[in-house]
Amino acid sequence: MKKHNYGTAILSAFEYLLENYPEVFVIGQGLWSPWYVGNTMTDLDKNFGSERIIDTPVSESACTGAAVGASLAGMKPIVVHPRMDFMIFAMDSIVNQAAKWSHMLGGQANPGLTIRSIINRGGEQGAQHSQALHAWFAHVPGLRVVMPSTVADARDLLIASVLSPDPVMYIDDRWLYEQEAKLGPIVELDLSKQKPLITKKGDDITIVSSGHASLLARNTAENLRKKNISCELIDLRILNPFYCDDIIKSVTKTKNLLVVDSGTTTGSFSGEVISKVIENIPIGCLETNPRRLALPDAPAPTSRVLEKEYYLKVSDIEETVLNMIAK
Amino acid sequence: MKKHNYGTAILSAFEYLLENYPEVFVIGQGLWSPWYVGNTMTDLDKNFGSERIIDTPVSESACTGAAVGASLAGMKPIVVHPRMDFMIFAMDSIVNQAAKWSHMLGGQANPGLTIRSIINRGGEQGAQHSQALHAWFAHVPGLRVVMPSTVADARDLLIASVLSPDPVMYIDDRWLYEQEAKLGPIVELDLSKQKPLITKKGDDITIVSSGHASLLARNTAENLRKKNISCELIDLRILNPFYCDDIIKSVTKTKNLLVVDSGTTTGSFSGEVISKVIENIPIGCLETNPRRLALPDAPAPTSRVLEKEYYLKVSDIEETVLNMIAK
Amino acid sequence: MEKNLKNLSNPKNFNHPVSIENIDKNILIEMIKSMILIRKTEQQLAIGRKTGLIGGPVHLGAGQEAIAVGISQSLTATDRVFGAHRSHSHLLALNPNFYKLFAEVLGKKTGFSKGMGGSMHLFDQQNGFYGSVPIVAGTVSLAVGAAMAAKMQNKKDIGLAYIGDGAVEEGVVHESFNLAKIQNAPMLFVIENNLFASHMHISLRQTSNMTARFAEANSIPYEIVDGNDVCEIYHTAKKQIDEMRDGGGPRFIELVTYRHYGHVDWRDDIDVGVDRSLDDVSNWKDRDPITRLSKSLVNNGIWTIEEENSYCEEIDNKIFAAWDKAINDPYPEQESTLNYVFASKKSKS
Amino acid sequence: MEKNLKNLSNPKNFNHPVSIENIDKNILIEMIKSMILIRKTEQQLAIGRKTGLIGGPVHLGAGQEAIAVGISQSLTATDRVFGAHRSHSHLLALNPNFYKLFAEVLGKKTGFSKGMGGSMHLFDQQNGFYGSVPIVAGTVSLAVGAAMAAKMQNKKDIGLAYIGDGAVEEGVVHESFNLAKIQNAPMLFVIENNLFASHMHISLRQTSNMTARFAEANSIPYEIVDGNDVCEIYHTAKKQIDEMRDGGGPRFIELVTYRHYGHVDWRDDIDVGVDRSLDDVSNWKDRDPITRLSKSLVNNGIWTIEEENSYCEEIDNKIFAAWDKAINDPYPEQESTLNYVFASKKSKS
Ligand SMILES: Cc1ncc(C[n+]2csc(CCOP(=O)(O)OP(=O)(O)O)c2C)c(N)n1
Ligand SMILES: Cc1ncc(C[n+]2csc(CCOP(=O)(O)OP(=O)(O)O)c2C)c(N)n1
Ligand SMILES: [Mg+2]
Ligand SMILES: [Mg+2]
Repeated sequence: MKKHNYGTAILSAFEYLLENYPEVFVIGQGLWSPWYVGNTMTDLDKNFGSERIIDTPVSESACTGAAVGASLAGMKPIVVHPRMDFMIFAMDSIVNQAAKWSHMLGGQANPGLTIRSIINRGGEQGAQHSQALHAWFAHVPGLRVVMPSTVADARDLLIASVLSPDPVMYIDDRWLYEQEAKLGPIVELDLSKQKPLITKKGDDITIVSSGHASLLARNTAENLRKKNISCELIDLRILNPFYCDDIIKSVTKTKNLLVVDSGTTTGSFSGEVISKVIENIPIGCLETNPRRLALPDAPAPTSRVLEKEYYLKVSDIEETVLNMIAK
Repeated sequence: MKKHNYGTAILSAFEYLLENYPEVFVIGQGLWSPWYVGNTMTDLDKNFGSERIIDTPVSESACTGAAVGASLAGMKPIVVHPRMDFMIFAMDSIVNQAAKWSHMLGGQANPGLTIRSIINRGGEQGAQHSQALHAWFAHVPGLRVVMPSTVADARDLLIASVLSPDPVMYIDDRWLYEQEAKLGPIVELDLSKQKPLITKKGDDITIVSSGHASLLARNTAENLRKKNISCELIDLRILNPFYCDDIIKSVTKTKNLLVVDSGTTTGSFSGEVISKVIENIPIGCLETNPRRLALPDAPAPTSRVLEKEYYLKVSDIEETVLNMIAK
Repeated sequence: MEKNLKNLSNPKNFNHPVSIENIDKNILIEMIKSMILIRKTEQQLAIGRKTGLIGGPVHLGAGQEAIAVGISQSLTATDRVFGAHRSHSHLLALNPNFYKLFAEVLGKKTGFSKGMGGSMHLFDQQNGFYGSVPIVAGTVSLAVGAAMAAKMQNKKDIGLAYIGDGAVEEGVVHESFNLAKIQNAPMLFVIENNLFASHMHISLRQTSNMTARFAEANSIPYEIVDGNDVCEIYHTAKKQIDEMRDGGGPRFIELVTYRHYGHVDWRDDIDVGVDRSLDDVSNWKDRDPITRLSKSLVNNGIWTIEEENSYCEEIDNKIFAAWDKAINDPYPEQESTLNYVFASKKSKS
Repeated sequence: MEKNLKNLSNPKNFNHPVSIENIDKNILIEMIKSMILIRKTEQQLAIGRKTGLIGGPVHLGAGQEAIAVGISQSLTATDRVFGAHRSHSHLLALNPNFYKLFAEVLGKKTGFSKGMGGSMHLFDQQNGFYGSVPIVAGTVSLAVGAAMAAKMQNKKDIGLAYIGDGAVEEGVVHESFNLAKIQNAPMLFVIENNLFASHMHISLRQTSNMTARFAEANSIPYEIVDGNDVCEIYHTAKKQIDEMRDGGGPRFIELVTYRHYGHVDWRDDIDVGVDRSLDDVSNWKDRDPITRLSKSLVNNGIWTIEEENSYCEEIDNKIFAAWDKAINDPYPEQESTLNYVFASKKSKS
């Protein structure tokens, strides 16, 4: 068992992949800078060479497309976008190309690249440096969407993503990097078999979440335990394709559902979760209206006083749960 | 009253705007071609000059950005994307710029452009020539998203969009163009006051839909009336910002909800509708599980036999309603 | 740098028989056969589309065959070739299997893309054809990545993208020029400059009709060639590709040409072009790459009109049979729509 | 075309006092005052950031002041100027109100963007500053559109975008060059070539260090100028802008310069640069635009060291007071987050 934080867990996944798979390479902005992506890629360029760790011009679109093309030629590229917001220039390569090539060409062309897209917000950086757009990608058939919330998943799902023959959008959030955990040796997982996980059993309410919202949910559940409320926590992990059966079972049991999401509310993935549950649970089994907590329908403000209110906090979730089910 | 089809209704909106507002201009690919955008822009270049009707290089990104900039300088531009799929190259201008400038700059800069984005599919054109991505834009705070399904809305909401001080994504679907209706004189509407509309009263089930799905829903309701099922139809019209109160009231009354959507299922706007209804209706008031009908989670296939099954038909909706509520 | 194509874009020039000097007789015959085969295949597609048997759009490249044919002579099955919406010739120049193309365009399971792609989405990786798709400029950066991969894999293969003059207006193409050069990737940018993007003449879209100015700006060695002279194309591409295989980095070749059909489907489309006249079309038909090579071959006694006629007849018969077979082939199963979404799904089933 | 900046990018050149010939004395004094004011304002921001009073990132342009100052002399309040992440000087050269800048950077309601933007989102349309935002290259096409609008409105105003050498790598900038030229829009592309995009030297990112090669490719008349010589910038921009107002279409000006601070915040950042040495920084400080103009002014008896010192003291005091005032200003109301999403919402309330 080795002590890791979320950041070093990502780093160790990179190291594992680069050591064991010569067809893995990494391309993106900031890869030769020591500070661009936190501690998640430190010294990779020095250890694996600048031909496999490629820092690039400010050309998100072509660099992403190049990774798609390299994957078609048998490589396993990882494109890094230090902020998801910058990746918006690369949408064609992701949505029109990577996600569709397998289907359009009869399953014969398989762009097995991984796009590591970092949610990087706060610090008064504002609307163009803050977005969490996972809902968009969950709406793109052909793309696997992965959002690790734990230290173990940060490492293991990155490896599984890169080894997957499909295009994967792997989304990490810098607000998760300081979590710590001891990890056992690496086991290669089959990404297509990964599903949402019940990370804590409970009876009173099911809380479904992804990424940083799952960290908030875990902390909330701790607090609520002290108030004798038992939360069942489900960490989505994989948003696309979306496997919902265990969530449905859980809600059928707890009879209460709260979904927490790091995106802005309208059109967020939280709606998908509630909808899919509601379509499938026994009618009349709920005790309360399902609820969701996500960001206001507004771009991220910069001013510290506004920013502080804008993002979700443990206390917001706690309060919502209490309002829903406190007797 | 003048007889129109959906296509000529759009054309008449363009003519009205160009005649009455010197600050209106149109920019996009195909505007000097007689066939690019059906009958919706015929001869505009000849009647209003090629300086106001600007055909462009194949540069979706810069052309959309230019429209944003022109709007900041007091113009009312309409950018035309003959297929929504091509517009994916322009996402930065739409999402990072147009949608956010008002907010980021304290409400002082208002990009009042209209982006006309055409859903243009079928005809074995496949995955890159078929997408209906309205769910993405409904998830972008700061963008108004308009989907006219009727001949009247095609005209009146285009005018309202262009006159709105906000950036508007106006989405029409070529499968709607042949609808006919008689229209009265033009009245300028305030887009910010427009809402989903109950287009047909009914008691047994609420069917919510947008764009082409609303046309299917209207045809379905006709068929079902003959089977003594009374559908209440709600045409969303405006997806962002999303006003749901009338839908909630309707479902509270009919106790059954079906949402029909032209996008692929997972992450589609249908999930948003169900979720928002479920969060807000009296608990236990539903008779059946809400359902949604949308496209399979797959890119659009080309082969005619697959394409035919892929898209929604009236019979699919009819069958679903019957399964839900036939006694 | 001079930034105008001048005579090259004038159809009244360059309509003489082409010079066949320094090309092996067998290669010349291969090339004319390949061009004829492609022309006739597309003529069949035009008919199929006109009669409604083909349900989707076909973007025909008749008049532009010399480009893919001349270049492909120097390609191997492990190169990485990418096309776009007008790519029948790009594929057929690597693999003349028109039966699989017919099947694909008809949406049949036996087609190049198993019936999942139609005319605009073609695949034949075994022969070096990595794929074509209809988003304009959508494959250019992909080809650069495939070229970068070749370098990382220590292979002598090259990446190649066929790029229209319209595609050059997409920003990602400029990013791709820079990326290919800074990476010294073995990437051949092939610009098929047919002077039009759908209805719009290049003079309405760009500030010069010579796209090679962008190669110059990115320090990519380039050549500008009569796109209807298969022999000059052959020589130029061969030299460039040899240099690339030797580690010379990216190259750029601009080929000036014209399409006989309209932008899409079977018509001449004089009706829908802005700045496309019937005169131009007919002058360009005089500059036809097949006729020009044929004349040279006959003049030089390399083959006779009789040989040409008998080859044409042979191809006509084969096309007739292949079309017939394709028409009767099965469509894909309904499950295909879901089964091909993910590779991993497919491998499980 | 020669594609290398040569001496222009070598800090050991061009460090002599600048030539002030043919510039009115008042303009010279305005320009040095403006540069000093900007420099000192940014120094205050550096301190504010270092001490933590500023919560968000600041991208300081110290060393690059001559560019905005030299150009803005020829701008009017109805021109349409767009910036990016490093835009303090772009705004202050049009409106020296550092108090509103401080307030904005501190997130206060009294700031240029009502506290909704911070350092990276600035607005002052009254003085021609249409806006700056931090998506690299995000405003370039917007500026082209504003320029097109000026033409449609029959105004003599121009559009202007400040563009970094890094931003030139974004495809949309190339689309914008073409669009501006084909539309003959009065658009001035101002390339602040400081040789770096964050940690990466231009030689690692592009095939030449001279971005004007893209102006050449798009037939846009261009000039390449020492970016630390405010007088040459003044002359060149004036000439270009006059031509543009006369309907001459787009222009391109590349200014070679260097930033004294690191990419972001207050450090020199020798630690985080790839290819940025302390030596370079110190040589570039010798080529400082303020010192070079100051020396000329003193040498020519246009102003004295004493006058400079007293101006500096005056500005120091004003900055001190403005900072103090801004620090005590109110933050925006909580409702702002929702109220500014739509213009129409705002107008209703
Ligand atoms: C991104 C995108 N924008 C627009 C289109 C519509 N479109 C299809 S082909 C074409 C013209 C392309 O011209 P060119 O690249 O010169 O190729 P050619 O048709 O001449 O072979 C256009 C604009 C598209 N398919 N994709
Ligand atoms: C689309 C996008 N990609 C990447 C970034 C990250 N980024 C911020 S500034 C910068 C460098 C820009 O360099 P340049 O344009 O030369 O401006 P300079 O910082 O030198 O003033 C980068 C890459 C961004 N903000 N936006
Ligand atoms: Mg063309
Ligand atoms: Mg720079």
